Amino acid sequence: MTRPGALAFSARVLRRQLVLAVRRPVEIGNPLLFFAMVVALFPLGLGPAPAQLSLFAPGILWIIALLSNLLTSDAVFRGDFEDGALEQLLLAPQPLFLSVLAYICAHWLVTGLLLALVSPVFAVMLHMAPAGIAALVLSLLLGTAVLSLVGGIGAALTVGLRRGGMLISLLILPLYMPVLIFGSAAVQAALSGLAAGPYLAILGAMLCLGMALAPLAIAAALRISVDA
Amino acid sequence: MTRPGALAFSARVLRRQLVLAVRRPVEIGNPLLFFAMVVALFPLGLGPAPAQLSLFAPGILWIIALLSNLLTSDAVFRGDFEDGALEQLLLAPQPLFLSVLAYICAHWLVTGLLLALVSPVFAVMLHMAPAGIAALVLSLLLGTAVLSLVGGIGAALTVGLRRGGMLISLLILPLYMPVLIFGSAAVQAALSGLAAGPYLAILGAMLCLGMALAPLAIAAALRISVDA
Amino acid sequence: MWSFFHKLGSPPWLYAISGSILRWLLPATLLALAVGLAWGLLFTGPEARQGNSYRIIYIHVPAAVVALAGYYVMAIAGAVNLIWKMKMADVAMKSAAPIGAALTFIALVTGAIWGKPTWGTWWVWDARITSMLILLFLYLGVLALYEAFDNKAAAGKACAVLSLVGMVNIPIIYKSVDWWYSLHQPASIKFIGQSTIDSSMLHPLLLMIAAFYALFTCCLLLNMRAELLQREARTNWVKKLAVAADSRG
Amino acid sequence: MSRPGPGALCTLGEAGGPLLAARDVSLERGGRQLFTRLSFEVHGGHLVQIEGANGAGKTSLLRILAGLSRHGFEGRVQRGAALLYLGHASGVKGLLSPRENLAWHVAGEGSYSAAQIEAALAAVGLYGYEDVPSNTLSAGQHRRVNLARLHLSRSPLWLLDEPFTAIDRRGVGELEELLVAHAERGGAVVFTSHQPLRVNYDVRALCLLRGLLP
Amino acid sequence: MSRPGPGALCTLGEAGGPLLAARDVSLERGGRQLFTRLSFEVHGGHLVQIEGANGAGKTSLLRILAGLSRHGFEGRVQRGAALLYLGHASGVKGLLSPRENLAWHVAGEGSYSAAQIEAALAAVGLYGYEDVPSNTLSAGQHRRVNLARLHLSRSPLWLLDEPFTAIDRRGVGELEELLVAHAERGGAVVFTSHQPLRVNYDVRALCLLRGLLP
Amino acid sequence: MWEALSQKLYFHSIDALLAMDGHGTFVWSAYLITVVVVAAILIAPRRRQRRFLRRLAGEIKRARGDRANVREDI
Ligand code: HEM
Ligand SMILES: Nc1ncnc2c1ncn2[C@@H]1O[C@H](COP(=O)(O)OP(=O)(O)OP(=O)(O)O)[C@@H](O)[C@H]1O
Ligand SMILES: Nc1ncnc2c1ncn2[C@@H]1O[C@H](COP(=O)(O)OP(=O)(O)OP(=O)(O)O)[C@@H](O)[C@H]1O
Ligand SMILES: [Mg+2]
Ligand SMILES: [Mg+2]
Repeated sequence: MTRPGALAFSARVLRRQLVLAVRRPVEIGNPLLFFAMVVALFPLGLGPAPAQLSLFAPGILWIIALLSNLLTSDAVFRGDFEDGALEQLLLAPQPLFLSVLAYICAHWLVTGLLLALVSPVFAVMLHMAPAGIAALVLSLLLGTAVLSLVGGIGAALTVGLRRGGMLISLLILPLYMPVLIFGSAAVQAALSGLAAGPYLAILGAMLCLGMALAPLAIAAALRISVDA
Repeated sequence: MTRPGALAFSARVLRRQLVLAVRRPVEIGNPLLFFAMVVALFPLGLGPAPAQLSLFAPGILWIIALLSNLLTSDAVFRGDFEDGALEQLLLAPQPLFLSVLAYICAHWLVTGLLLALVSPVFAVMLHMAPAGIAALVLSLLLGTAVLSLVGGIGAALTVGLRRGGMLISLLILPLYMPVLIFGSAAVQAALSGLAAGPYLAILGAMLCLGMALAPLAIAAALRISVDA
Repeated sequence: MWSFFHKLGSPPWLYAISGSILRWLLPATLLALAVGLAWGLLFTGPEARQGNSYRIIYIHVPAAVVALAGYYVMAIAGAVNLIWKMKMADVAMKSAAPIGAALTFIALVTGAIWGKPTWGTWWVWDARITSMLILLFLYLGVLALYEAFDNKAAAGKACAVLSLVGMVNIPIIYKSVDWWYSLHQPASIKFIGQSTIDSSMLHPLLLMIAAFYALFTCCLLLNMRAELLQREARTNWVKKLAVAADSRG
Repeated sequence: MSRPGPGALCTLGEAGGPLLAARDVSLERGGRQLFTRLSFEVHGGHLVQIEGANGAGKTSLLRILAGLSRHGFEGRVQRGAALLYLGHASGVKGLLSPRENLAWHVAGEGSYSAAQIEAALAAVGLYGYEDVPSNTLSAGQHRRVNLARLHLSRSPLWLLDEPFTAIDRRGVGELEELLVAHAERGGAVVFTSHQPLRVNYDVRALCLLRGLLP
Repeated sequence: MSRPGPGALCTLGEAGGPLLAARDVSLERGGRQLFTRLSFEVHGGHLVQIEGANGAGKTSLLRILAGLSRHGFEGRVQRGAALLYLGHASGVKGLLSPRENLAWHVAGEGSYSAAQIEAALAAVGLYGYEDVPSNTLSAGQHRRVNLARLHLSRSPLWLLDEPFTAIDRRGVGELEELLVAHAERGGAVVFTSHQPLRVNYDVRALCLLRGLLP
Repeated sequence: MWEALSQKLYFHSIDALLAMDGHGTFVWSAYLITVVVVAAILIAPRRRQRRFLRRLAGEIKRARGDRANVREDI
């Protein structure tokens, strides 16, 4: 009997992470509810004039998506670190950066993907013009994947720290900013009748770069964290 | 030799929590840096024009203070739950609601208080008019204390759940909303030349109510969480 | 060549050589700073539009330039640490971070102070200013991450990974912020154009930039020396040094 | 092992009454009846070892006795004295030193001098480790920080869940002596352990039979 | 205990070479020299017990041998075969059932049938608990989910950190037999424990002397 | 030489230098903050080094002293 190949192993990791997520539906619902609630906070805090809100809707939606990604990133590896599963992953013969990619992928599936899919509802709540909705969904789809990759780096770096708590936000928020800029710019462009394509292309390019580099950084960071 | 009284014991709890916070200065700096970074996110998402930013400044600052409180609330009891210290606290002969108040107090000192004190800097960065700054600081001082109390209830309820992470936001965000409304209203009032006093008074009343009721709720919630 | 690298890895040698470098570099730096400051403050005329407030340029621009360069120094030291496992690179990286953060802070604060008389506001969300703010966050992130680890060998490696990731991102951040700014074009605030700077103002500015580079080097070496001693506390050469320093008083 | 703490135990209940009494305690968990109508009394001088296979319900019983589980079981538990419970989780903070941890652990019970704290740590073999952060301690040392409480405790009733876990051979011997000494002074200990105690004392066994299926 | 897994061990190194070799391994932690210039080889058929007081450095050594600690020590470690490491933390997910946990734990090593998984769980006494969420298991049962891996493992080299913790008396006996059986099949086990093994086999002891100060 | 230099001086009185045509507060506070921060990053490592060496010397002395005491005891 031979060892499972790297891809088969990653697929198993992915499946396990998804099963774990589905076991606690709260986990899946939470980012969405957070999204919904913060969307509700904005009219409360800023004053509910529809004109202003719709003007800022793309930015607000993107900022919330970013925060909700930030909040969940922290937990990507924490559970596995605490119960020793991470040690086992490091010792497995399969290459670490591939299995790590499966973790990120699972994270994106249960946060970014879902968020992107429900975002039109919230866009409507903030009176965003329908013209921007396609761009919003697409930019969120691409952008949250980049966010998950970058967030994974932060999570891997801080997973060994007791009470790393908010440190992760300090580490990765600066890296999130380009995504925010192009993401909200794409929606703005679509709203003002311009082509969102170039911005989406840039997000796609970031995603490719992230896919190539982030798993390596995450794998290195995990080895360091487990060693510490 | 007699047992230490309830107040002396609470003072010890408070001291210990502060020592723990000071041992990791990162912990104290983090909410502030988070504040600073999210302040920077808004211009990136909404656009850098000073006029628009200053319009939204009170709301934005209050929303960020709220989020930063929300993010740290989760950890108030978690460490103690995981390492068994909470069980010991429950078994201690001193009344639980007093010791619990010390936890909340420590949390407020290292998040809310510091946040309120540095908030003028961020107000200037968002081009808020100087007229609102006093109201901002005062409303944050009062409001974050209420937020810490309410956040403590959520933390106590979810501490027993593995990866309760975002559940807490779900539980307590609705309770945060009145604070947000009155807090940002106080600043808005001061900015438009009206008296901020009534709003601050309402915040103060909320604080009194919270001080009286929240510790009881937290104590009960902790007993339930440890039992489960 | 190889023997040089080998020596670089030897703490006593590095301690000695950095000592002899500092012996002339430190006075030279202080002198250059003094001359540059005097030149800029006393011997140049006011700028046509901004009057005397432009004199802040002699600290603002050097600090900003060196702060940015400092990040690359830090990240490259981190890469060397990760790839060749050189302990000295770790020391260098750890020592560069606080200096870079301090210089970024200077650039931000002097910029903000300069903005008040020139633009009438302490802060604008200009592309360059915003990316400088992000640079400060990157520095603070490295510092905080280092502090958060108990195991300092692991801390060094983790910070190396972080600063490398940051280095890949700095151009992206800069470009994106630039783009964002030109996209919105909120106000007609612009830096004074590079071309308008008069050569009588340019020369002291160049001197100050050189002086800040030297200052960065001095601080880096000083930090590295202190760090080296602490890491080598159990070796004989450090013990001898301690005894000698003690007997000197 | 010398006892750094002072002698007298503080009793709360009426003199002569049991320190702990369980009446008809039954527990069902996950569809399995773990124990049914358990009744017993623990008096001063008793050393009670709860035995049983993995999953028999030892930890569950101990938590009921301590008052940490207050719902989900049947029967009544009466506590006649102040108690000290040490569970699987130790409550030792990684960021605090053993000295600070211990000082904090006993803060609820009374005020102890720095010398007493130090002596208790030395008594569990942590001399020289008083001021390192606790998260750099080994598994056994971590556990010992916790056990140092026993040297200072004035509670007559100790409830200990697997106190010998991770402790080395010599430490186990010392701990056994400590338990016996406590019982001899009129205290009582209820503990779980998979190993029999090797002491000259009448250890009462409380056997929980169910547990792992054969 | 019957072995549900199939027989052959998969060896990676050259036949006849040591499964594990440490050369001049020294470690200093927290200003204390834990061990100095430790050199040893582990061959097939060896059963090596690392002994030492609390804080002697057993866990640290095992993590170095496993390759989890890669910095901060001196010397070299050569691994000649696939290894299985079980540390203090078990990697058992509370939300998954023992069956799912085990299936996932062995996923990196090979593909096992459902019947093999089930047999391994039964072999560690978890029959009837295969499908409950693992966070409702008792301490010993939790640990047993982990030990079930040993029944399926094809790695010749096992590194086990205190495998007997929280296991009841009968379980300890079965586990001891399992270790011996593994050694007899040509595998090797390096483990830490505070109790001596009660088996008929030549157990080599590796004593780490420092540790708690006297 | 001094004369040549002083002729090139832009400000001709201390007051003028301090006031800088109304921009004095800004310029001087910027310079002051810079000087403070630069001084801090120059001094901090030296202080750290000096403290560390003193502590180490103390430890060495104590270790020697202890050994001397032991010899006396015997
Ligand atoms: C907080 C506010 C400010 C920050 C963070 C900031 C940051 C920077 C940075 C990063 C540079 C780049 C140096 C390089 O090219 O590598 C720079 C250059 C410069 N800054 Fe600022 N600055 C600020 C405010 C100001 C103000 C208010 C002025 C003047 C009105 C100003 C004038 C200049 C000039 C003249 C240069 C050099 C010429 C150039 O490259 O364009 N800055 N600043
Ligand atoms: N991160 C760390 N930093 C500094 N010292 C450490 C660290 N981790 C462990 N130590 C020290 O190393 C020593 C050995 O620890 P280790 O966990 O290897 O001991 P052990 O032999 O496994 O003990 P036990 O029987 O208690 O499990 C201890 O004295 C401990 O204080
Ligand atoms: N939260 C829970 N929900 C359902 N069943 C539970 C729960 N907690 C424990 N159990 C079950 O109760 C039984 C007893 O658990 P307990 O922890 O008391 O055992 P124990 O005797 O301490 O075993 P060990 O020797 O392994 O520590 C176990 O079979 C376990 O599966
Ligand atoms: Mg148990
Ligand atoms: Mg150990």
